[in-house]
Amino acid sequence: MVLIAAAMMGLIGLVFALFLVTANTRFAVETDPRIAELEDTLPGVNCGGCGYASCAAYAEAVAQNGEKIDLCVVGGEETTRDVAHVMGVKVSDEQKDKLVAVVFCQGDSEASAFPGEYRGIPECAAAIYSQDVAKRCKYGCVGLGSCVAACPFDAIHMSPTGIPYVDAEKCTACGNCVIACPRDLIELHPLKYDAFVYCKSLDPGPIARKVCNKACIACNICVKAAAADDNPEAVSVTDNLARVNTSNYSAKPEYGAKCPTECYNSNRNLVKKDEAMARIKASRASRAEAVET
Amino acid sequence: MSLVVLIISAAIVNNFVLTYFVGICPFIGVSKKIDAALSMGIAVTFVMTITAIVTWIINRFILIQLGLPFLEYVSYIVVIASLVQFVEMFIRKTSPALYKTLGIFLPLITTNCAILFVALLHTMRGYGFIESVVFGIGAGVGFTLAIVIMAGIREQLETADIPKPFQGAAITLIVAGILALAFMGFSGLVAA
Amino acid sequence: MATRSITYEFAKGLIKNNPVFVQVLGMCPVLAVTTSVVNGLGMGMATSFVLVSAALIGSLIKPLVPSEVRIPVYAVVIATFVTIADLVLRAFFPPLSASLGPYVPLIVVNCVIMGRIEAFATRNGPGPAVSDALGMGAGFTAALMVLGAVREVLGSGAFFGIELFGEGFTPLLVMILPAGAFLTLGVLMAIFNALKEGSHTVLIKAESKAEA
Amino acid sequence: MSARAEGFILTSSPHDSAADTTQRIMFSVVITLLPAMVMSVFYFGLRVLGLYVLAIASCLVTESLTRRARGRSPWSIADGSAVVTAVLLVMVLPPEISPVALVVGCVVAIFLGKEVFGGIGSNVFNPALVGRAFLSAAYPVQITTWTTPNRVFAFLPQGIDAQTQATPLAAARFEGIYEALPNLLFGQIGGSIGETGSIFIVAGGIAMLALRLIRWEMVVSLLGTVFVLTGIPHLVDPGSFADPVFHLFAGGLMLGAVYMATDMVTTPYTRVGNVIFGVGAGTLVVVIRLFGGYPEGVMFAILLMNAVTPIINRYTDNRVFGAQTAKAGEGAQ
Amino acid sequence: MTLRTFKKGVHPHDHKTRTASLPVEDVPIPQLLRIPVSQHLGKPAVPVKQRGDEVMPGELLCDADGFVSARVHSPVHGKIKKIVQQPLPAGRMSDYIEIAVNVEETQAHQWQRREVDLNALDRDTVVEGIRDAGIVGMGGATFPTHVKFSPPSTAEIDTLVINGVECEPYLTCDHRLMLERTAELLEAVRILNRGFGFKRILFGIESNKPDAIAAVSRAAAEIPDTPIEIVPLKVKYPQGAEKMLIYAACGRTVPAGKLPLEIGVIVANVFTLVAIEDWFFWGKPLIDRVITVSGDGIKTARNLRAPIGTPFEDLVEACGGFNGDVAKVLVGGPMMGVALPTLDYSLTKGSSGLLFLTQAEVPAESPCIRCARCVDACPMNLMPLKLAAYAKAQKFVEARQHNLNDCFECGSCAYVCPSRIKLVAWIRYAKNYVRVHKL
Amino acid sequence: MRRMIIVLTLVTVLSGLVLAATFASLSPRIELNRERALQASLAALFSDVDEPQFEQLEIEEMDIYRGEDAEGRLIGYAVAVTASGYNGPISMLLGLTPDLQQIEGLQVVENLETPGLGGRITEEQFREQFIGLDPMQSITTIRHVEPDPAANEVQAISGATISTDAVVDAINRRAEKAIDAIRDAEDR
Repeated sequence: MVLIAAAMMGLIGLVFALFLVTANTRFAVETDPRIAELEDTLPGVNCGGCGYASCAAYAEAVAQNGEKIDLCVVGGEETTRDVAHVMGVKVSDEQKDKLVAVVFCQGDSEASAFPGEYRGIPECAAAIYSQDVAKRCKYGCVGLGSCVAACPFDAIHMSPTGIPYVDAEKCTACGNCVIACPRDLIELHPLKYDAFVYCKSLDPGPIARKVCNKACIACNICVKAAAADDNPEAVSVTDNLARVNTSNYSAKPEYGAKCPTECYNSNRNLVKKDEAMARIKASRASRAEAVET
Repeated sequence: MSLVVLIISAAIVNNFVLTYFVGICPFIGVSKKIDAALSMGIAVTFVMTITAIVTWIINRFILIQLGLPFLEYVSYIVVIASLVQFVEMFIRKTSPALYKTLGIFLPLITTNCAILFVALLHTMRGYGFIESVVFGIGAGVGFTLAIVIMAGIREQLETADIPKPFQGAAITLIVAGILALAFMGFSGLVAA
Repeated sequence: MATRSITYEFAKGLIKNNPVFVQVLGMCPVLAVTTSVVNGLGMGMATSFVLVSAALIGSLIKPLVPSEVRIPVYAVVIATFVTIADLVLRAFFPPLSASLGPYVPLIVVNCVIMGRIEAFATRNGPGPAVSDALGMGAGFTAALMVLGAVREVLGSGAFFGIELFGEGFTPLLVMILPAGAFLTLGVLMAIFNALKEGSHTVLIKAESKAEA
Repeated sequence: MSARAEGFILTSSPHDSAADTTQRIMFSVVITLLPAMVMSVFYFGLRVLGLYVLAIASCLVTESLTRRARGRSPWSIADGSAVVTAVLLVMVLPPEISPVALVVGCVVAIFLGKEVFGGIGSNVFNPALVGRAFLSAAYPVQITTWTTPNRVFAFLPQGIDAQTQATPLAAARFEGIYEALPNLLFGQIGGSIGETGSIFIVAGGIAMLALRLIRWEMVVSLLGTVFVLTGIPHLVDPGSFADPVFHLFAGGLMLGAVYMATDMVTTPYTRVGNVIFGVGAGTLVVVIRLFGGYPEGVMFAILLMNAVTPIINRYTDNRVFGAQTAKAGEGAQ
Repeated sequence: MTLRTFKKGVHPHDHKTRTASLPVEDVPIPQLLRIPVSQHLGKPAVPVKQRGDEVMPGELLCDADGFVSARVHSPVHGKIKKIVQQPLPAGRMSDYIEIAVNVEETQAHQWQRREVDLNALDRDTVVEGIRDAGIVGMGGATFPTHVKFSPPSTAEIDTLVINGVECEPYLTCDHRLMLERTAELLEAVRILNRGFGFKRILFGIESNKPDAIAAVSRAAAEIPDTPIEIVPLKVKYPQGAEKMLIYAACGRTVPAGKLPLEIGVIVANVFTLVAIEDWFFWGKPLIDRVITVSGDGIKTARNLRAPIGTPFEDLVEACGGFNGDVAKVLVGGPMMGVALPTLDYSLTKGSSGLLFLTQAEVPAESPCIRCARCVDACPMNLMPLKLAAYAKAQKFVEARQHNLNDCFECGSCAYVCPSRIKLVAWIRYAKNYVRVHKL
Repeated sequence: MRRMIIVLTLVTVLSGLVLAATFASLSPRIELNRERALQASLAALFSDVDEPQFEQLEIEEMDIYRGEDAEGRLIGYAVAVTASGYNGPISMLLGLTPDLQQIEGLQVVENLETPGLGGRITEEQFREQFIGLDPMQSITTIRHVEPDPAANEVQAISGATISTDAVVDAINRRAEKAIDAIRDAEDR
């Protein structure tokens, strides 16, 4: 019986092996070499845990559609590391220049007071697109906190006056708030750099000023200051808006010293953790008061 | 046993997913969209039927003839794996359109325990050839039914405000539990 | 590849990469056989045995196996060990074998096993491979036993077969039915998620949401 | 006079809304249930009143606890949906149900039936039925033990032997004994707390139709399907199959058709979808009643149709106004 | 008699009795007018006058910029002070022409009736006249009327449907017009009939305006050359919507995504007709309009005629000021009107009502309970709850595939929603998103 | 290429060898277990007899066992009966007295009935109702509590009438045939 069993199994194995060999040569398809490599890397159990039908499908998605590399639950972190290796992605533990989210608007409820009381859908994009305007400036922060809701790290909060500020310690620069802001007011910049024009209004000066007293009015004072500092590349005005050059971050905070609307400064809408907690508490207290009265 | 009863039994009363817990992995994994679930269901039904045929033959004419029942698992899994691969290649070669809708689900089926379960169960219950085939079809239909219903529910739940710890597999399992409760209504419909 | 301690390879399977609660793999036996702690233990041990043996063999024969046939080779290896486990159960633990029924052979297609061999065993030496497999097996077994314990206590009013409550207790039969298996695992998984997430962050998130 | 010329509230149109709110709808449902509730207390004694109170309390507590655990304000329990669930759950349980079982049912109904899906509006299955199905699997013996109600309407003909514990459906299915129609209508029978007085359910249903809380399409298609499908075998073999009128009023069908199948959250959006649901549920009821292991199938039928409701909703959108003509017009050109 | 109507729709609170019996009165001529260049759908008109220019009543201020655009005329004697940018009620920014009014001269101005040879009119001259007068749809949509009346050469126009429905709550300006200017109205119908030679002319009026039905019937009997069928309609909102009205009045269905022209129908609001009469017989372009000022927040509700560009403050003053604490100000009716943040706006061609609401609690959205009342209310047979859910989930493509753009924002769905979900806002969000991003 | 074939074949051959060896060494034990389980079930039918011995009668299509006590006296017969239960087959052993006039006992060997409901057919309270009934007469089930059941009536399990009926049905169908077969066999 033992021999029969061994023979049987050997036969089955032989048939299967021959079958695979033929299949391999016969149905070979030209593909991205990385896909094959990835397929080798992936467990090949086709469990579907990654959301793709097979390991091959996932490999294809990673190689060609830039799918995330850490979806293989079976393989766990080992596989993720290998996939990263194949894809040439570095899973570095620390980034040299920590990036944080920077909010490019200072038009809070004091600077850019809105005459009405918005009570529509509490979501920035919806407020804009449903044309129930929530703030005066058509370039500025809507103030309904879609970025706050989008942050998975609890790193962004609304100030009591309706402008989001970022907790630099918690911010991981994941970019969710950047996507969430319908007016593209949030950008990622290195933490160590701190001179920006905190405005994105393209309105001509008089109109910009009318809707917000912290708007850039394209007065060119900062540009002149930069020129005087022999650094003419640092700041420039285009489309009624001054912008610092972020390809080399050479602009200095001093250039904004004489900014008439204080839109050029270095406050960054950024706070440290303690300050953030204090602000949250203050806003809660004021709200509680409002409820009581 | 009447074949109609057998098919109802396998598909509904003793639904593979909801009473035997087989095929849970794809049931959870591929039930996010109705279209995908339906394709998966059809692919599984197809492979199940063929598996039932082939494993019945192997069992009847090789394992029993030669007195080697202990080779059941090894031979079945090898057969299923090669079968799935063969079917995949065959479809890819003959009908690219069909491959697009069904093919991508085929590799997943190898590790679908429902397939192996069909083979084991017909062996264990000593079904005849026709019975085995019908059983395979019924089980496949039952799997399709369960996964499509689940996909419909999950598509709807996509916009629901599910508590975070329950999101994903947990809520899927709870829905499956309630479905299993509902399917209990069919019990006794036919004697298994 | 960074090498980590063998203890680490063992421990991660328990919580961090728990095959049941985190990876949601190998669901059939998890749901089917956990009507009692003993069943869960039995199935967990059987699976662990196959997992460890297959991982060991897998890591040993790795240099010999061409990558094209690795899947069938491992499948055969796993199926072999499963058959052995099944025969042993039948020979020495007949009641357990009876209650696990056709779910023992289904270990063959348990994704956890193939997954660990592929993802870990074939890339590491026998030492880490076995350690990893033991960890995963332990995590799997633990999950099965937790589920089995909940279901046995609620569904039969017993623990390890020992009656816990007096006459007054009417067991919740549903817990040992399929529906109960799904519901219990769903709720346990949610609890696991909540604990893992850390109650702290959950609360903060909820609070800020409630305020908005 | 306030001379304020700015600071007005901005919202999107429309700026007016109909009077009905979720809360109002839910409490209207409870009010239409009152006759049946009162009668059930009348039939089965004050104990039932206690059960209602217990159920409502435990549903509300469960809901507010889960809400609180999620950090939401527990105000939402005021929407009344938990009360509806509680009352309906009591109505589908036998009068001798133990308080422990009832509380378990309430917790399951609210927690597993509703809250884990995200609370009101998100649930896929009717919470009361989830609770009931759970109990019937958890306590199969308790849930199938029936007592006969007090004989309130003594002038009506007596039904089957007062000692009997079987429900009319069980009696019909397993022993071939059919309850008389007046008893079915006025509750002179064994059965769940709320299902025995069909006439009061019918009254509540008419009230709900009048208040537009439910759609007639659902009720008519469900009852119609049961009537037709039980009528055919009855015509063929009146001896073995009960007549369709018996089926309409026996068991939980009326309660299910009026209060469960019409639950807004778990049933299709469109009228066509409602008809599909009704026909499907009716068919399942008949299949389970005539061929299944349970004498009663309403609960399972509705749960099963709840499960396919998302699929029905996906494929039964209304055709946009003018769609048909657009096609015809194109064809003509 | 069974009244005709359309399918579905809602019955909002009516609030019309307060102003229904009040005759139209003229406001005192304002000192200052602010006239937006964009008062219609389509491209804004282009100013042809500059700062400092003197203008006369009826003089062209802005010319239409292209086909889908409308002219703007000066309602007064005066001098252009400046051109400023300000938001329109709908939120968009627009240029406003500010005119310092010469009140005496304006008061002195008299429009002279001119003789019109009806037989000399043909379709082109009629449409040209409408365009010259800057007439737009006065029901609120403000679609340039000449565009609506310019069918592609293939279309056969055989039916005119006159919209005397006025289904928006509160508003009574059309109602008053039908009573007070019945004759002019029917003159305009004769002009149009001369141009188009309609086979049928249907006049839809809701049955809650029996006096208007009577007045129009009486007057119609006097012009046998233009047979008009008066069609009393069941009271239901939004019967005034073009497609609904056409279905209600003549049973025809406008194909989804198409215009009434394609099934040979033209719809004209009663106010539009009066404006046509003004132009052809008096040479007076569209420079003023009647507006219903109502709501609990205003002292005396009135139906007022005011020049286009009249600041809303002046209208409030003409009505005796606020009454109590005004919470919400609406231009248009409560169903489709736009809420204003301030009173800092002025009368445009499309402003049919100015409402001051004191009670404007805005309940938070509660979860959708899928009661599908919105589905049963939507006159376009859409699935509002699905559209809103898609918008919330930002699945705009799916929303579009569910006929998002067939929604005309009548508000029926949000009106009936027991969960107070801002369905229209969500749908408008999706619509605009789809439009802007060309999905 | 050749290596692929060799490796796979080798692995399968090895697997076959290992399994065959394992099976060869364990199968006697497994057989023994099965035999023991059967004997235990049979013995439970005749619980008042010490060390009963059973041998299978040679009857076609039926598993019938003849029981003797330690001294070789006939203690009765056991018939394997399979019922179509609620969730699947119920396999039972029906014990008969030596004279074949009465039912000696009923054992449920395997069942898939709902635990706590149909599963209660394994409980003694249910099973002992059959003791003493006449196997040649049709047994009927009753659903309501009757203090004094008539002859050949058994009380159904509350809420599990399907399982009850299945058991009773199977016994009714099988008993008479089995008794005839036993008589034939004994006569031979």
